[in-house]
Amino acid sequence: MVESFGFNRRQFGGLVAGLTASLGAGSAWAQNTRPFKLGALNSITGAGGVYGPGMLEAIKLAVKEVNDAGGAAGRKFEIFAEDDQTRADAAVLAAKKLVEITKVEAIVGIWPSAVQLAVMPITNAAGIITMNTSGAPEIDENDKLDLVWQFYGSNVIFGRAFAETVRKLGYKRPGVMAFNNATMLAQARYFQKTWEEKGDKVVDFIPYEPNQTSYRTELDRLLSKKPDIISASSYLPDLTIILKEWYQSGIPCKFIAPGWSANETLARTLGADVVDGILSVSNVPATQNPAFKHFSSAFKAATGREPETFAAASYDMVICLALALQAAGAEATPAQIASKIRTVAEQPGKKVSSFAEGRELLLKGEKIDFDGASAPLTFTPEGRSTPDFGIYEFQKDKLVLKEVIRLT
Amino acid sequence: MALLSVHDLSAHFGAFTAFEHITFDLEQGSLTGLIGSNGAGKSTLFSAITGYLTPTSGQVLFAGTEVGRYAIEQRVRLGLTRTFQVPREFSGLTVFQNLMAAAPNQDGENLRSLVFAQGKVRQQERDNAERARGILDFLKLDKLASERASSLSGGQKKLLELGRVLMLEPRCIMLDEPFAGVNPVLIQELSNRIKDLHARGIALFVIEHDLTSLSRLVPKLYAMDRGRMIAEGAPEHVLKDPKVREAYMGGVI
Amino acid sequence: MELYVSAIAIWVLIYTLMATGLALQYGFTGLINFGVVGFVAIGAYGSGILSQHGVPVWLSIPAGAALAGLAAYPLGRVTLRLGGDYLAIVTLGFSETVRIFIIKEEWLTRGTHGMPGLPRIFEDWAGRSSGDLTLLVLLVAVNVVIFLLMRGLIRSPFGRILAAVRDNEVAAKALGKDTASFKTRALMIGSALCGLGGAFQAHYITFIGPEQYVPLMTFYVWIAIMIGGAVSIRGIVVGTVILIGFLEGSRFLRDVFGGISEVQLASVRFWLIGMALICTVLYRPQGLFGERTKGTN
Amino acid sequence: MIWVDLANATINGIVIGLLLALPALAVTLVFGIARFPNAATGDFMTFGAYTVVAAKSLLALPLAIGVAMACALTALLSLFFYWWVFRALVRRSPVASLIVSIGIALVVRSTITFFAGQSQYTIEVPLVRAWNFDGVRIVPTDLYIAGVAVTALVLTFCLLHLTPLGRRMRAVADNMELARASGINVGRVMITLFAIVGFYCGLGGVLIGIKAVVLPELGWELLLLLFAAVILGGIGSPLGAIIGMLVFSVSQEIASLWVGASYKIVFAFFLLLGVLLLRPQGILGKVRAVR
Repeated sequence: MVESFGFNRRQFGGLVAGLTASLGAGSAWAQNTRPFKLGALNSITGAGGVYGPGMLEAIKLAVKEVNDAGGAAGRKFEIFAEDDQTRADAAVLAAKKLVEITKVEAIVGIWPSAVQLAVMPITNAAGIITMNTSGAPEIDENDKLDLVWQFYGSNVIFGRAFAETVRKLGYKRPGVMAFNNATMLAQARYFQKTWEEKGDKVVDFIPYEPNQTSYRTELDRLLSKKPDIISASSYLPDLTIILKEWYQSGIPCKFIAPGWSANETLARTLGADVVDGILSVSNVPATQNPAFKHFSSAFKAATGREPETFAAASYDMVICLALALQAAGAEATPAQIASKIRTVAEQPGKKVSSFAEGRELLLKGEKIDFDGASAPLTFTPEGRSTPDFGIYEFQKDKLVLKEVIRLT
Repeated sequence: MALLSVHDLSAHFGAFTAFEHITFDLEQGSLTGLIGSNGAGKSTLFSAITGYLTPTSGQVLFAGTEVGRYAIEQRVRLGLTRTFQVPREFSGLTVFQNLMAAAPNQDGENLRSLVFAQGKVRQQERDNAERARGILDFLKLDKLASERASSLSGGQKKLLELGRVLMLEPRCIMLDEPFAGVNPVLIQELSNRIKDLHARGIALFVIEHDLTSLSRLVPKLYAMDRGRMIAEGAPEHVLKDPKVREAYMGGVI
Repeated sequence: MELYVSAIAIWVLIYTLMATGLALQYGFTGLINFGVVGFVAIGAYGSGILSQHGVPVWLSIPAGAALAGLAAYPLGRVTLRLGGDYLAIVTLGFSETVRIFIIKEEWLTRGTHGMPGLPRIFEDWAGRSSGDLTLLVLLVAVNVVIFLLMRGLIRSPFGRILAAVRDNEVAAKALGKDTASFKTRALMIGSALCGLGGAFQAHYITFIGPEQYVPLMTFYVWIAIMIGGAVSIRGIVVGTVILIGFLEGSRFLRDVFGGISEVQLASVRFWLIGMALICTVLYRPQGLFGERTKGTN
Repeated sequence: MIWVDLANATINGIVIGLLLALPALAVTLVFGIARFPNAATGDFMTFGAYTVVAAKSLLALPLAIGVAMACALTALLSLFFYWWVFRALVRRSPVASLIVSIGIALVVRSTITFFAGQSQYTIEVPLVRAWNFDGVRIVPTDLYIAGVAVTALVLTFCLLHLTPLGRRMRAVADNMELARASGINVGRVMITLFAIVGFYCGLGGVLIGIKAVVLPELGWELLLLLFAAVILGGIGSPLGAIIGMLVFSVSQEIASLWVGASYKIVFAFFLLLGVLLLRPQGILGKVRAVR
């Protein structure tokens, strides 16, 4: 019953589409009203619940922007959101629903590596694009069809960025604390690896369990080895507690933490006294880029908060996808769209920072290079964007950019 | 030699003394009663003898074996069984199944035999079913065989519990207030069954508050007060004992 | 569409295995196992790790189940002579311990990276889409076999003692039954079934990671047997169907509810699960199909 | 240096232990008197912590009033669930109450996330540096937290041992039927019980929120630890719960100086197994006789 109703509705939709097409036939902007179905598979609940909602919000903003500009290659974007609960098993069913029932052509906003790895067999079989902010190197290895795109540095690159920064700033005795999950541990390990490549040693390496009331003993254990800087591969809640306890301990030491935890929220929570001098590493063009400025003000207007890096990356996913669709044409298959992603995001081409701008130029037949809100978006052969890293320092409770490093 | 021999048994819980220095013997095939006011320690004594709680000191010998360190089920296998003050039927099973569950040494309780010795298991089931029906007839519960145990009356549940114990072919049954909450007709019935069992040579030890029924039933009585044995002997003798009268009913009887 | 429906059916059949295991433990024996997910994880990882080391799937899956059953043995020996509440807490702790073990022992489990690329069942010769259907048929067959075995077990003298233990453990002891041994065996068989479900799930998803095995899964299985009534096969199946139907159906709630955000929708879903637990126990303790035995004493 | 580490770990363990003794007390009282492990304890704590956050951010109330409000509202919440659910289950098997308490936990937590979302909140108190005695550090905030916890614990003991109400509660814990028979209004005892339990959960949740951060899983994550400590101390024994909690948290902190910190929960679990093997009734628990 439901099936036949859906069929009728689709037929009706087709009729409307046909009518609209014939009405607008004279125009050069022949509208293709077949919407582009976009799956948003976010970690709304579970461990990723801190970032997932922001990522979904960013996707909505990007889709609105695309649709306001008239859609990509005439096709409006339609969002179908699912919660993966930050779990591979839940994600598999969610992805099946998106692929089999909704018949989406791309899934964006995947956060944990586990989910990306688990849905990959499904999306690859259906030949659709996935875009994530996952860091596991296995994704690169398994993406044989070039349909998976990473909008975030892999853990390898992130860990190296930390180590290079610490070395550049002249620290000698780094200690490592890491939230015990795949992303954070890998990042911390690559920090250690990069650091120890030159014969230096880290004073200690301490993984910690999530959801503790206190990390004081772990912290004390590290502080007793007298590190001059602690590399904290952490998320916001645990970093908050760790810094609180470190500050109360009164032991002098520097901290370096990823941008998604050492951010404005942290400063607001802990106050200028605590965060002053703490280093934060994140994608550099984020705040400098027009795309970011434009996105962050829209995000703030919608949510009242500063966007997280993951949210910016999610925004970029949609814009990239839309531009690639624009370039590939309305009838392009997902694989054809995917093949255009590099074309619209990388040099050579005219720099653009919004969908409308890029669409305009593409229609004129020009080449474009979209610089996103999260990164300038240059992809490795495996389809991973390699961002530059910005080293920020809290001066009082304001983040100030100190340096930009580029890793190749 | 006595079937059950309790020697200087005491049980303390912190500052509280449940009973102390209890010494007595039960002969093979004897029928004995135990009386005492509430809190005199009778049920606790039963529990200590049958293994439900560990006494502080003293010995329990059953059929010549020191059973003080034995688990409940090991004592049961020797033939030392009990019933409860409040009947503990298997409410989800039928009356018949209640008895079947009680059958000892069933191969069907063993997963390996269930798979590899099905014939043997089936044969045992038939034999046990026959015995169970015999016991139900004996207790006049045969008409209720396929009723849920939870639907029985209090007195019927006491009979059922007795029936389950009989499936074990025990040498000694300790009955904890078999007449409590049972209507007079059924009390008579129960008394007759107990006498029948006595006639079969099973030793019976009965805690009971219904002194009239009890003294009609048993040839020998023990009396406890505040954790101590205060009298023993023939019922008419024990009931006239001033210490018992004093302790038991504040001297009313 | 067929693939999604068959995916859901496979999900139901996998959860039915777990629910059957828990029903044996709780409905038929009265054991409160709050560590279902721990046994599921052992089954999944046991089979996953073996299959990564070249053991064929048809062998690794039962091996995973057997491992889960064996893991229940020490737990049973330690806690089953104590009250039921202890088992609940100890099994809850056990499942968390399993998860942390998986996270920590990377040499074996790859830790938080999870294990991607587990072999799918039948994929080699049936291909992906028909592989799903073949798996569906296999799972139906496995469920039927398990159902028949369980029925035989419940009606056997062994099953009778389990019921006796459930109804009144002290009385079962008074009949000379080594109740701890019966409970341990029921715990082991039930846990092996949970492990079997976990192993099938692992090779169906092809990815296992520690974050999948959190206590919420345990309560999903509990809800399935509470709703359906823990003492009948029909109840177990219907309970599982309702559970999965609800979990998946709530994905479609989105199309109904316009005004609330995704976070709120997820909250609504958990809220309904909680309410389902409260209300079934409170107003329909025997489940939708169960008989009025357990929980009404 | 080792003794400095040891001292710091011990201090930290004691502070956390005292703080968690409040919910542990709530668990053991319910376990001892109402006879079931209350799995909603953790989420009552979460509720308390969020109440303070709401009081501060929405109503701009000072912290002290917020804390009082949190305790009172959590007590009301606990009473509500007693009145609606647990009251009806008094005569049923403890399993029913246990399962229902998990349902309550889910309902409370999802109600919180419905309104407050998944992101973290903090209860801001001014951060002060620790007093440093040759490397042994004591944080003044921790002292306040420990002080509040100890005061609440002392009050409980006065209530339990010095008042007629406390005597009635202990009587019900001993033997509910006997207590009922001797004229004690069990319903009233239960109402007091659940009010106290809610109060403690609320207070405990707030203190944890102050010490750490406020997240939806704040209380639920602690549940296993609470249960383990209560069993270690002996079910139903208030003093046992406190000792159990202290033993747990101090030994955990000390253990994590050597073994990987990740094995904290595993450590708790094996300690629990060990206790159950050697002394099933716990440190201060009583043997329950069979009737």
